[in-house]
Amino acid sequence: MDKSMLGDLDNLPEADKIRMSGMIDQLQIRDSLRMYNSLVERCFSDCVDSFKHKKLQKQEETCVQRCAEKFLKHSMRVGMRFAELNQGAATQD
Amino acid sequence: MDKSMLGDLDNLPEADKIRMSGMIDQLQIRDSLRMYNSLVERCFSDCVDSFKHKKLQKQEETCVQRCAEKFLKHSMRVGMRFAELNQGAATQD
Amino acid sequence: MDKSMLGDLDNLPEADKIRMSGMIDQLQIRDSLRMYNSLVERCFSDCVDSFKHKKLQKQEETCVQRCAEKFLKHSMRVGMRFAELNQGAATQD
Amino acid sequence: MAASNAGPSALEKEQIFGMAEKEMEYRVELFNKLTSTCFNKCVEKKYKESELNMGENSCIDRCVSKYWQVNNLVGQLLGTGRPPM
Amino acid sequence: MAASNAGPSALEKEQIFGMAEKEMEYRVELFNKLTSTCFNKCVEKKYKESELNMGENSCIDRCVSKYWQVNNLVGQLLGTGRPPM
Amino acid sequence: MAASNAGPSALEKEQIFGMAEKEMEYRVELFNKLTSTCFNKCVEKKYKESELNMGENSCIDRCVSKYWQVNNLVGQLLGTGRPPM
Repeated sequence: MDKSMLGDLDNLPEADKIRMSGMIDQLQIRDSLRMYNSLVERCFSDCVDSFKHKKLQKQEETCVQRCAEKFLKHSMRVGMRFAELNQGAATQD
Repeated sequence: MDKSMLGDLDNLPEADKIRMSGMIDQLQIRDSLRMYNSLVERCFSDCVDSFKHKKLQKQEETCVQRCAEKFLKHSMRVGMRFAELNQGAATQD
Repeated sequence: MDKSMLGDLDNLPEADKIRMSGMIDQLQIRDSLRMYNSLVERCFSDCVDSFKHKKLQKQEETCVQRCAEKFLKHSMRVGMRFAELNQGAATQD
Repeated sequence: MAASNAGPSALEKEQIFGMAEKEMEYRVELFNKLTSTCFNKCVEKKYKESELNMGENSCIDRCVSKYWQVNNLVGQLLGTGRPPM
Repeated sequence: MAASNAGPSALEKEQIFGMAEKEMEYRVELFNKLTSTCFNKCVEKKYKESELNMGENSCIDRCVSKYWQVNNLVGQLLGTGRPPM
Repeated sequence: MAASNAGPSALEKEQIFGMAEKEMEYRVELFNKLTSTCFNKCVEKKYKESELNMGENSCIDRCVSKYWQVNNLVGQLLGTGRPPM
């Protein structure tokens, strides 16, 4: 998620800006690690259904790769649309 | 969720009471925002299934409204029953 | 989840060790309470489907007990395998 | 974070507050899971009206009651004798 | 936690920062739920290729738009007039 | 929050602790998702007994192994070369 969408820091005093910025950084780290976990869970659930082998099979690997790529592209597209709507809402205020 | 169900502050020193009360406030804000997000997700998932249009259709809107109202009424009823059980458990101690 | 899997504190100065250790304790408390909630939700969802009575029926009770035991055994087994893989990954570094 | 002249030390106090916070989070989560689960089990999802009907209401009451019993039962099984409340 | 000579008190400041933090968490969660829900509604799960096709892309755009409208609609229903943003 | 005479500054220290906390949260969440997903994939839900049978046990072992491999694979795809551990 784009940092700018989390808040506008321009009008804050310097000390608060630093603190707020640190808070945003922490939220972003947490969010990206959670996103990583969700992506793994989703692609595993969608692609791996047989447990006859201990090793990931070739077609499972391909499926996971496509799933991850597709999800990331999806996520970027949603981010763009979401930012547009946010923009529109902000200018209405 | 009712604030009183989160804890009994009566026997605490004043400074701790203020701190605990602030903590409860923060938890409640977080909880109500999460509840809001869950409600939107639930009613969207249950009511919107066609993506031929960009705009929400009239019957989807009606569905979302009923879904949200129903969920809120449900949530209030659960809250009452939950409080009764909590009460019963507390008096048993 | 085993505490040792969360981090290696040996090389830290004493004050940091205490702080880090406290952080791990807090995370573990939160995790075990969440695990408890998930277990209850899972076993309730899998075992209770009839709402003709207010009281839990005998066969529902048995089902919940087996579900909880099975999940805990499962969780312990996963923990062992997970630790082995973590170990292997650590020695590769 | 102020020093306390008597009673628990600053560190102990942090732990007490931390524990209280986790317990409150636990209660909120219990309530939310219960609410969501009982909605799924009891409420008709076609949303033909915005009222809960009699059948739904009685299902909800029993669902909450049974969820509570399952919560206690699991608490007993885990050897604590009671759920973490 | 430093004292502030003018403006809001230390306690008020904590509340303001706490509120800002919750609001940011809310936005992140809204975005994540929206992303996950629209993926489930729009994207083919057999993963025959790694590109989103035209149908999926247009479904995603409309899904985001409708999710946004539902978010606003629920905000109105809850009497705040607008969603918590 | 105590001042440190040598080594990292107070601010840097906060960041290091914050990062360590997020990493631990990540590991806990990874473990919980893995546990839940493999339970869903491998364990029979009629609960006719409280023991895991041989088939379930072997399924669990392979499920954990494959989940781990998927975790590494996604880490590679995201260009970090390894998952965030």
